[in-house]
Amino acid sequence: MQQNSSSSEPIVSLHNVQKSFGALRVLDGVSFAVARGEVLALIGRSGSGKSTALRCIDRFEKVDGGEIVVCGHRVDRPDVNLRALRQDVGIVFQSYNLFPHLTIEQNITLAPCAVKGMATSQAKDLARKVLVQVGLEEKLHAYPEQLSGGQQQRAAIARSLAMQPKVMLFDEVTSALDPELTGEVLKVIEQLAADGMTMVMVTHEMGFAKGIADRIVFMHRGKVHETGPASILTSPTTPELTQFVGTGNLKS
Amino acid sequence: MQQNSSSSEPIVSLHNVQKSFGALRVLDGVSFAVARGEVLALIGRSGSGKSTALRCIDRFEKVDGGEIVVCGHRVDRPDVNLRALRQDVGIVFQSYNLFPHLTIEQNITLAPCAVKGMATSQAKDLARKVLVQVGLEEKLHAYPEQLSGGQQQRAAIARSLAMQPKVMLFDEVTSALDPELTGEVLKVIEQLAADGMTMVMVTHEMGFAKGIADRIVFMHRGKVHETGPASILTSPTTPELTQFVGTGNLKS
Amino acid sequence: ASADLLDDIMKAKKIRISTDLAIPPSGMMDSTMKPTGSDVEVAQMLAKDWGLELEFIQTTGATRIPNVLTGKADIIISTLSVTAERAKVIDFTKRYATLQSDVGCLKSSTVKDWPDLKDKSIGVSRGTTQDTTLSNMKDKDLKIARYDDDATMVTAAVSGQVDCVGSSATIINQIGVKNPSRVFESRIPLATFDLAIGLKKGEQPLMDKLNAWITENVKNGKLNAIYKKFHGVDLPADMRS
Amino acid sequence: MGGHLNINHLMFLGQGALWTIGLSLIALIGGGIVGFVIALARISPLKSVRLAGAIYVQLIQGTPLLVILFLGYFGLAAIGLKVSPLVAAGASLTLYVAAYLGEIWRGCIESVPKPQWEAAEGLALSRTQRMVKVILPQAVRIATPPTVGFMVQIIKNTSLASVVGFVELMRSGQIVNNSLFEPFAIYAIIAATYFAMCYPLSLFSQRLERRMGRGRSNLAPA
Amino acid sequence: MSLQLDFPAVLERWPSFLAGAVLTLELAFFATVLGALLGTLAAVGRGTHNSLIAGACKVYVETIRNTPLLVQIFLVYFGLASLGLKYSAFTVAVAALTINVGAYTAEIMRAGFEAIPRGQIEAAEGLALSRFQIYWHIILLPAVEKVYPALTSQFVLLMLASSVCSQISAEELTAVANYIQSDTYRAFETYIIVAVLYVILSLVMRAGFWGLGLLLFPRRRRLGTPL
Ligand SMILES: Nc1ncnc2c1ncn2[C@@H]1O[C@H](COP(=O)(O)OP(=O)(O)OP(=O)(O)O)[C@@H](O)[C@H]1O
Ligand SMILES: Nc1ncnc2c1ncn2[C@@H]1O[C@H](COP(=O)(O)OP(=O)(O)OP(=O)(O)O)[C@@H](O)[C@H]1O
Ligand SMILES: [Mg+2]
Ligand SMILES: [Mg+2]
Repeated sequence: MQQNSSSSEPIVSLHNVQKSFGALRVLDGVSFAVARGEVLALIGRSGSGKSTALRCIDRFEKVDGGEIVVCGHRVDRPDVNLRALRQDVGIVFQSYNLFPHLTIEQNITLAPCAVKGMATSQAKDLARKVLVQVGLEEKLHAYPEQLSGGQQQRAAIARSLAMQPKVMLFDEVTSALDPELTGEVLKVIEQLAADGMTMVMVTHEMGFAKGIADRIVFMHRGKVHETGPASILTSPTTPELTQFVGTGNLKS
Repeated sequence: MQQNSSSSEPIVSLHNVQKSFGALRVLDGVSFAVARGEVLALIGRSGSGKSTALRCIDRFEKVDGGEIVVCGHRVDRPDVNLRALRQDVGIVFQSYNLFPHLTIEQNITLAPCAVKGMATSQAKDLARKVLVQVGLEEKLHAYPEQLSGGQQQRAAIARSLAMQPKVMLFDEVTSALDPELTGEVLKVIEQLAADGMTMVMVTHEMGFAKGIADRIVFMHRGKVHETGPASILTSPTTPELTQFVGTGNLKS
Repeated sequence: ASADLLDDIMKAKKIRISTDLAIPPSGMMDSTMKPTGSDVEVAQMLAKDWGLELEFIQTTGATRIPNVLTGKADIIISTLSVTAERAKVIDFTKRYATLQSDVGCLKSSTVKDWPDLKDKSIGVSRGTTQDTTLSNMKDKDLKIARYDDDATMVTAAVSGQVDCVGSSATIINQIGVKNPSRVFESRIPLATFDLAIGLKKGEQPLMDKLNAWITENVKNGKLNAIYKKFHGVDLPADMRS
Repeated sequence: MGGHLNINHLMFLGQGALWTIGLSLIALIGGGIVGFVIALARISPLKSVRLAGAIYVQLIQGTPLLVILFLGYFGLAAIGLKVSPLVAAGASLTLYVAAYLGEIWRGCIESVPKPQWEAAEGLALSRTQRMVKVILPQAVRIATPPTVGFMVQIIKNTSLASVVGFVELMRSGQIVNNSLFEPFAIYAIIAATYFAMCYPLSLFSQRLERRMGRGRSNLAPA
Repeated sequence: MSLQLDFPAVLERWPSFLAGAVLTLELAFFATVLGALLGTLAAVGRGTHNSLIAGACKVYVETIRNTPLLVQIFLVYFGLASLGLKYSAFTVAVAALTINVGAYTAEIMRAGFEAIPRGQIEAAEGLALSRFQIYWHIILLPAVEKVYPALTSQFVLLMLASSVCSQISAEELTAVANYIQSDTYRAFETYIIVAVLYVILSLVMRAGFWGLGLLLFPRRRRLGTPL
């Protein structure tokens, strides 16, 4: 099912991807690739299509045209094996979407047990481990609504980590986190990167992008407007990116 | 209904406020005051009680003890006039809570028309005005679900602005905004401050806090741990704040 | 409440009679949806003889009695079988007809007497005197299936849900008409019940007048004529003499 | 007895159908109005009002309609109140429907997410305004399927009004059947007639559901 | 007040009332369990992409919801007999009630399914759960919790509606009442007693559902908030 991918071959690749919502063209020929172990940051102003691009990679949206290959799965094709794809890809959403009727532990153990057939006791150990990673071990038996926003987002990340995917997609996962916890999560993600995890993250935090990303993709009006190493944030070439990171300086 | 408040008298004041959820003591004697026209930033790590403190000010939570006075309303008292209080206080939540069955325009005009008896045409002009302030004028007739996260949060801010309250409470309102839009919102908020608006904002963005806040309140484990001008962020006195802003530096 | 129901009726020039129009052949609708049946004709004759306007109060089996108890109808002519239990609640006139009940079985069956009914299901209309009679034969170990009305019971017999029925001879014969492959006939006589007019307790003048009317019309053969017209047989000899 | 189904029988059934429609309208309008009040009472901030609403709902919901109708008609007559069958049936059906609709609607109102109530509160909307402008429009969507489901049941349940002397569709069918002994044909006609009355209602609700679906929220986090 | 009520004359038949009440409860129990299953399956069926299954479920739901229970019971009872299949009145009654309440349950469950936020389902899809697993772990319980009051009402309604089973010779509470009242002609006493018994039965059922809710929704037990 999965093709052999040498370390130079991209694990995720988008080629000329098109996507419209009704008359609104949200992705207008987007192409980029992510190599194994690479951390890619997707930046751009609100409405530029970042979330949509990310959702297309995990096939939450069907593309109108172009080609998407993820871990050997032809995501653009109608016959793609969705469950196989999603075992290889972990996704964490902008809104956390924890399951409200399950405790945090149950949220985390659900997929490993149900999808991978993991034994309950083993899954519970795993749950504890990933919760430690995100600094939430004491909330094992709490329900999502008992957690503050930041705690919920960390639990959602832990839930995704527990599936030990090959690629992780993050959509503004640190939005609701304070600097201290952002740092902790950052360490988790750095560790993941060191272990060879491939990651695509939508973020609007330039410092975060600079610190962690191997490469930056700047989206503007549904197109990849500029791409390159983290250094392009400090020396942008297009006026749009200049303006984007310029106003962003207000933040730091 | 509202007492005369000279500019030196606080518009919002909390004195020794206590609040528990079951066995969990979330606010453990919180006291601070906000003067007219002052912008106060509430910072602290996740779970420290920031959102809870904010919710107590607008009486979404009943306090267990202590005193809260907002624009002359004794919020801690059971007989407080809630509707009068909430005409004076605008609140924007961490989760945007737009009304899904109404367009953005209807979301915004609802309260001015229903509560203040504003004429529909006047309210529509107002809606357009506040949407321009947050850079969303083209989404006037969209439904919330048709907007991206950032757009929804800006619409929620616009909805609150349209009530022209005396105090505005913000709970991590910029969480889902990219730097460019954060800058725009920041300008809106600065303008509001210049017009004499009193504001309390929960935020984890230190740059933002530094740039806009007249005063910082650092919460830690349900207590006000350190308070002072924005400069305390660069020269903290307690080890906790030092650690908090220290790790925060990773971000900028 | 009123001192004398008979006075009221005569003053109003109208008698309200509670009759169930869904229990053929006593009360039913003809092909033009006009009330007909033996009870209907008895009621019509009564009103005519007394020079009164007649109003049928539409009723179901369950509401025949409450209708007279609460004054919504004056009398009931609706195949009321006289039992001691029921006489505690309402007054009965003397009988104006009788109802011969049998246990009917398939023509092809070998049932001759009570012991043959073992392991056979017997359909009845719930709460009828046939039902009560059969239900009280505890020693005979009968399997009784009760239906809400005659039509359902007949349908059960026609479709084969029950092997036998406990009902009037008229209805037993009706089954074969509906399904020629399942012709029923009377096998074991059950009982003969007296049918009477029912009225609220304590209305003696009305009771006397009704009794006199019944006596007269039994004697002159008019009631027998009506009975024969709908049930196909004469009233029993002991009643006619 | 006997004979064949003819035009008179069909007209008799048609008359019954008209009564069924009339009784249903009374039950739905009366029950809808009272039911709305019951739903509001059940979420009232006053404990005594909530309790009264709960007791009412429990009593009515625990009693078969047949018994309510019976006691309503004859019971009132027994204590000396003369009511016409129409008033008795209308009042009994109203009380009955109100208990069910009130309870269904309460559940729907309470299922609107809590943050929506809070956001409306934060905008200083009065309790009535919150209800009318924010909560009810959202509650209506989830309320539509069970409400229509119950309305259709009511149309069929009006058949029990035969106990107070109404010859509505089901009863007229029974009367025709008892003189013809043609249960399959007659019950098939009755079933078809009920279907013809009820199905348009079901279709209508489905269209309503689709039209209201556009404002659906799927983004509210937490 | 011309009516003399004589309750003892009717109450002395309490063993019959009790037997009827027990049978009513049994009918309701089996029909509830089987109907909930059938209804949930039909609701899932209506949501599948297979238009044949979805269409069949729709026809089932619409036909049943829009025709009277009594007619359905007759058709099952006499229809089966005409085909030469004889089952006990109890079996037929349970089958007919199940088919009936299943259609209503399907509609209620569908409303519950639709009330689950899309984000929940996407999160589950992102975790590679299969469609079945998503229904089972993510949708079913919160959906049931959302429509639990409506479901409870529907099943209590079923219990009350089971009274029409008297028509096919099932000796449940209404059948017993009809028998006693036509045997004694004490209709008021009988109906008042029966009303009280039905109220008690419905309270028993509601208590049962309440208890079941505690088992099913541990989150609500701990936090007390609806989803
Ligand atoms: N389901 C949808 N239907 C219609 N329009 C949509 C839909 N989803 C997104 N859009 C529109 O597509 C555009 C891109 O949305 P997207 O969520 O990808 O933006 P984004 O870059 O992630 O923004 P943000 O930083 O605010 O999250 C926006 O204009 C949005 O309004
Ligand atoms: N309704 C509730 N029931 C029980 N516990 C709650 C409730 N709301 C909040 N808490 C708990 O209270 C504590 C403080 O929550 P609060 O939301 O005020 O934190 P916060 O400082 O806003 O955090 P964040 O930055 O993550 O939003 C947390 O531990 C949280 O789990
Ligand atoms: Mg986005
Ligand atoms: Mg918070």
